[in-house]
Amino acid sequence: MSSTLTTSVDADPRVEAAAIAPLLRERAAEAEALRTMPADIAQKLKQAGLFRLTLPAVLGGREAHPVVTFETIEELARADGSGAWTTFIGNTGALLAWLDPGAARELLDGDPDRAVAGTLAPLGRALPTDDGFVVSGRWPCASGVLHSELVLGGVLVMDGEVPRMVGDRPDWRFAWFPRDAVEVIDTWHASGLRGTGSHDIAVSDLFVPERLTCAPMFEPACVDAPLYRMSMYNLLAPLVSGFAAGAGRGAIDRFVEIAQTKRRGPGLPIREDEQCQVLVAEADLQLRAARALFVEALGAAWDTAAAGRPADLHQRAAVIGAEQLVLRASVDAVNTLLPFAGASAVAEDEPLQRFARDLNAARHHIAFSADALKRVGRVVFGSDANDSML
Amino acid sequence: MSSTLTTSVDADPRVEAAAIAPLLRERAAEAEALRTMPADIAQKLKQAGLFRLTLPAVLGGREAHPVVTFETIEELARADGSGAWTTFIGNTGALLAWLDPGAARELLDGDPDRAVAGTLAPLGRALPTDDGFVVSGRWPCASGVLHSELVLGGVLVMDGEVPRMVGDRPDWRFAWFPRDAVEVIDTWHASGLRGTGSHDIAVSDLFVPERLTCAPMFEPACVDAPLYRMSMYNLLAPLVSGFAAGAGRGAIDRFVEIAQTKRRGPGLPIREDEQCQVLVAEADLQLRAARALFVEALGAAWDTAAAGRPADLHQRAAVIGAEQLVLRASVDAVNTLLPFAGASAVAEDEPLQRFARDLNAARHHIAFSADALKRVGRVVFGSDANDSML
Amino acid sequence: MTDVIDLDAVGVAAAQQIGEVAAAHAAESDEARHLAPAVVTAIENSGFNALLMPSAMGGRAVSPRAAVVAIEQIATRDASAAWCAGISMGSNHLAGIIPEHAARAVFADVNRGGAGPFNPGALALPDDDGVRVNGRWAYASNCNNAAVAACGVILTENGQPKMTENGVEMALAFLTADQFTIEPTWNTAGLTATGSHDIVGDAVIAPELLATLWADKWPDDALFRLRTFDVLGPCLAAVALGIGRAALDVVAHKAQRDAEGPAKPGPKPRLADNPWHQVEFGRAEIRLRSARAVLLEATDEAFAYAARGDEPPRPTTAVIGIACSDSLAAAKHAVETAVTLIGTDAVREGSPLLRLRRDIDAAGSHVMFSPMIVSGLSRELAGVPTAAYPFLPAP
Amino acid sequence: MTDVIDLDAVGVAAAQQIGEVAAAHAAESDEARHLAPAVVTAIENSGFNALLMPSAMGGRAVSPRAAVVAIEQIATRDASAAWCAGISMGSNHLAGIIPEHAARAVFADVNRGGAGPFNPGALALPDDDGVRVNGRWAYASNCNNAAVAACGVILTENGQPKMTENGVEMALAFLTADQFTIEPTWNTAGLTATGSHDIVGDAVIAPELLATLWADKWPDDALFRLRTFDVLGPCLAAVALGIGRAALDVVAHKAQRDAEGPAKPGPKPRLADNPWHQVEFGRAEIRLRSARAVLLEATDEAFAYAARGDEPPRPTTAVIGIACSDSLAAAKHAVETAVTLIGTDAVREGSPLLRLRRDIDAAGSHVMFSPMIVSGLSRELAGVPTAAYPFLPAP
Repeated sequence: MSSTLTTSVDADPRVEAAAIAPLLRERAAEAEALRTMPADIAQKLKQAGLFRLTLPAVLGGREAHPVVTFETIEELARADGSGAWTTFIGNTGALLAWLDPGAARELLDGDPDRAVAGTLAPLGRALPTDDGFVVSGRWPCASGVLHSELVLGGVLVMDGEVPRMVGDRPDWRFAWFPRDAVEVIDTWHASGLRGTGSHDIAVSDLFVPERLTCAPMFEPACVDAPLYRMSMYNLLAPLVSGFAAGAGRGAIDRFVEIAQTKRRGPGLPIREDEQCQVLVAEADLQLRAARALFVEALGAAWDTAAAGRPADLHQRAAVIGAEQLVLRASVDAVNTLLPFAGASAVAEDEPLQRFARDLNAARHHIAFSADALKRVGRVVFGSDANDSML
Repeated sequence: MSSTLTTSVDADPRVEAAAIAPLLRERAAEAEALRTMPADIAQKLKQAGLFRLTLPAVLGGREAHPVVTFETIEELARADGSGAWTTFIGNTGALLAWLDPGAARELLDGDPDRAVAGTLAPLGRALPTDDGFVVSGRWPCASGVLHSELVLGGVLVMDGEVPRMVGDRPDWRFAWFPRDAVEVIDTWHASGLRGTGSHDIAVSDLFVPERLTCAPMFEPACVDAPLYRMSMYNLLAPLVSGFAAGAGRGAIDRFVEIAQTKRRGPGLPIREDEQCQVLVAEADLQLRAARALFVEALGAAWDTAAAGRPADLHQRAAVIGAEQLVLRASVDAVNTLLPFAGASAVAEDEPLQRFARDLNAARHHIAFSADALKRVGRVVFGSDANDSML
Repeated sequence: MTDVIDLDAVGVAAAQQIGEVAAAHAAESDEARHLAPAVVTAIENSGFNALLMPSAMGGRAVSPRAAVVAIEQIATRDASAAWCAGISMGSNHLAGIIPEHAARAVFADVNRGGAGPFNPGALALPDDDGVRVNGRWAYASNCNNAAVAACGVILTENGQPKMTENGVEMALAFLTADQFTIEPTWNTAGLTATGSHDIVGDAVIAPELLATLWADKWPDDALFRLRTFDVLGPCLAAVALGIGRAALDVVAHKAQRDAEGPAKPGPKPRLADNPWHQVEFGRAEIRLRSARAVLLEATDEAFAYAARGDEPPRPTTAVIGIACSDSLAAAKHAVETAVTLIGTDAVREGSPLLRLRRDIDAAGSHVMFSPMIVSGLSRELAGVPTAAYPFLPAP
Repeated sequence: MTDVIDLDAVGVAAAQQIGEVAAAHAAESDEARHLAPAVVTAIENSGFNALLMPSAMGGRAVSPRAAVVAIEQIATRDASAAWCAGISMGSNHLAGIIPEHAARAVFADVNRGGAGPFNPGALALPDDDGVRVNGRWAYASNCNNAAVAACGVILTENGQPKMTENGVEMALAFLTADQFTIEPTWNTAGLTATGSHDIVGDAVIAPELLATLWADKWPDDALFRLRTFDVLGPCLAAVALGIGRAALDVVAHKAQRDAEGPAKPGPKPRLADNPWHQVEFGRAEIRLRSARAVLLEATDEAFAYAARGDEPPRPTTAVIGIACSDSLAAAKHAVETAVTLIGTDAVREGSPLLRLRRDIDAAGSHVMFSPMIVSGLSRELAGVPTAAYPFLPAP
């Protein structure tokens, strides 16, 4: 991947990620003990500009080519899943492109490096009032909220006791909150992605002006740039997939390392076992293939956006489908290889074990589900119905 | 894929393949009844120069970029597996690059469009004599031999009753025969690839001058060009994989066609069935991903060759591994989808059924085997032993 | 003659004998595209056709396990013969869903076989003399040897198809051999000799010769407290299990033969020297054996309920249904694994594996094995009652 | 007390009771990293520890099926308790491989449990007073509650490891609780309360307290004509099966609860409204049930040979071994499927599925479930006799 893909004048973020990665690896156990990213690491990521990969350039963001974003998160995830996950979530600032730039600048308050946290699922209620909404709600899984400086939450705009409708869909939008308006409830005790600080967050009767809300699933962005002409799910795909591809690669690399010396029972060392050779080849190839497709599909979607054309349904489906493949390949790789590593790999602090926990936890993120494949399948079958979840 | 990849001044062979493909599709049943490619179609392929895709330019060949070769065979295979297979075998003339060009010209006798047939496995015996060998042997699966104009067979050079050794390996080489020196035994009655005319061939006490033998697994090519700096298995990979990728794509396309109207039992039409949607998405994505990796790996191996560097073991392994993935993805796709097509798909003449038969038959070609994955796995585990089968 | 099936072992011996005859006449059967007379006679003489019939009619009303084991055994030698035996036993079982006197009339000789083309091929129209059915039924396996055919029809109201919330209402009409003719349409590559042709008929039948799959059954035997496809499903799944068994036996025999000789140099070692091939073989074995074990376990469980006077719980039937589908998948996996392990020789015309592969593919196209019915059965198994044709009626 | 296991159903009731106690004390056990005293007492009082012991010693010498069913049942409530019960029953079974008088001395109380850290942790060195073993054994599950530990050792010649063509020659040395001390090294995330710590010991034991897995067994009971891992393997595979069962039950219960309420709008429908999720559930169910069915079938088959006086055929043991490995894989698949179908709630701390997932991963790391032993067992199953430790000795 040539560095000309970086569209900002910044240094290549992949290089910066590579510089920080060893720190994530070394301190993964500490992050797990803290159940969140250590504050000094979050600060380093911020200073390196790694929370504004996808922020619009007009807001001071890097507005990086999506493949660059993908490879940046991937680089971090090869070192540590939780650290990469937290960084990806911190980049949700991409969605500020759906606010009027003036409103977005108000939220950033001169600091484009602010990490964002929040949950998109419409678990909050927004009661319309003059020029805005009164919002209450509680959201789980707000990764990185402890070091975040800006928060968003999915809400349903209410019409009394029932959701207000826009045509035949509910008025589902995202409301942006200043960090200090948000209560954090210490709830994150998970097996995988343990170091992501994905606590619950809540707001109560908070006034949010309408200009600080947006609905990227349904509406075009306010910032007119190729990155934001991609569908919201395609825009976020490189972040999620970068985590998956990197963690999967990290797991395979670690397994290869273990296989150099590890024996099981009285038999051959793992690396000489033919079954292991076949399975490691499959794992390696499947992940490479999924990654190759993802990069290809993302490139095609980007090219369409860069040419100023509206996102194409087949291209959107290809990105989402490839995202699924990347995660499956990574999860399958670690789940297939782990049993060959034997009892020593059960230790909590073994990186292979940690990758396994992180990947299996991530699998349940909304982005990865058979529902996504159904949507892709409908497109393969020739459906041309616009699908806001693609 | 841009047409600049075509390194000869010929028209793009993919375009020519697309022009011939409908004919292959329409006459697939006829080819199966004949158990070989109809002679007039073989003649059309010859006239279109589709038997000299991989022949060295110095011998009048197209010496096409391997991705172009891949996509050409793929285009044919989307229409008909047997036709594409026969065309790929006809291109074994690539191995003439391992003969002295003078000797190769002698065999071609002014006609670079000659289709080649033959079997590489060392099933013949070559007794050394002055300036050459006396060869006898019988080989199965000589696809396309009936319209071929040049034949090769794998032989072991004998030292009395035991194979002659070169260092610690037997002297396995390929001997080239004029077509009229070869006896064809009508043995091809197969379920899949039925239309490939893969009869047995035999020669008896035939003198073959040493200059008309070669050992591409072990020796560098005589023609110094990028294509022939790739390993023999990498050089042949685009031909085999083009068949697999095209037949798999043809099967998915045909299934999507069937799904538009077909119902099973009292339930929904297939295209509305959620299980089918998930499975068709998986099939489609897995094949796309495998294909993307194959093209990527082939490109990397080509770039090394084009830069004049010797083939890299990791790159060679990646091409062979990706080749495996392509076939598996195609076989899995057709085997997964076929049961949804119901009883009507059992008919011999249903294209989905034919793709299934062809792909499942091809799976047993030597190129596709778990042994290949073991070799790839050893490289993943860090082995740097040169492996002549990669 | 009626004793041969008292014990599994003896039933297996009878099945082996049928398998011998079928294998010896396979070419003749394939050529005719239906079973050779000698094979039909062997099946009829074995008493198998009466195995699942009401004891009050002279049937044996045994547990479906005995039928599964016998059919599977035949299928290891000749899948077409096994398929016809399974269709015969299963359709003869339907004697239980029509009134006793009607059953006695239609199924006069319990040693004759039957056919059961269930896909609706006609409307059932009331007529002065009974019910008129005039239509064509596809895939009427074993029609050449059938005394009776249970033909799918659509019930009517005022001449129009009768609708329920699950679609049109279907039933079975029992036609005797004199009431239909055979149109030789069966030309597939697999299960060549099952004679699964179209049949056509135009007959007026007595109203009691029309019944639904879910009709109450009159016989006293435990067997008739099972749901219909608790019986019919395993009878056809058994064919798949036998095909899979035969395929893996080809591999094992070759492995044993090769192991007696020297190691093979070169890129294709013997199974005995190839750990990955061993793993593939072992996985295929355990998959096939597992599918068989759970099918038999669930069938036995259902029969145990029936034996103590109860209809089996719906989830048990759901397991049977999914296990049928899984048996097919496991057998397909066994065949494909065998083909992979044997290599090019396996796909040559005349190879036993090639025949097994064609047979399993043809069997898999039967609607009962459609992966599309698995979702409904699974929903039931999760504890949410669900209509899942043909295994379960609406709750 | 000794009657409770005469019938599967009663054994299951006893196992349910143990499960209750174990679940109620799970926090205490987890905290201690070994079973709480109440759980140990419940297991000892159930008589399960004597289930697989020689009848001549007051054991019950039942078919392994009874043990599998009981252990599986416990595992649906608490996998650590089930694992300890399995280790106890299995290591007590080893009383059959040392001479009767020695067995009576060491296994004095048949209701006490045992431990069996098989990985060789010491050399067995001849000594004036017997055999000296001085070493450390890892993963000594249930050591906190064990009267006896069967510890892996390496036999010696002239002070050096004795070599055979399959590597060093291994044996088991029986140490009583007073001969070893526990070093609390067990700190994994799953099977937290199994106390699978290191033990260290330096003891001189009588020569007859050293025996190989393949030693002839002295008891008359049919059970002792089985190969050792025909018994021990299924006892541990049962834990996996119970974990898988519990995981799928979580899904079914949620599906049933959800089905009583309204449909859920949005992208995450209820299982009852989601055909793909139904299929995933059904596949996981059939896979788990199949693995269990074939494990029990093969175990029963082996026991049937033993009951008529024969050692089971080697291929039967090969099936048991592969079925153990497949049970683990099927259970893992069940857990992962359950987690997928339940969604984010499943991976929160405190979720039962999270515990089940940690337990299945820890169980899977046991060498008996290593996928690496499948190739040898498969080779045997193909009819080529093969040493496949720990299931089969060299032919």
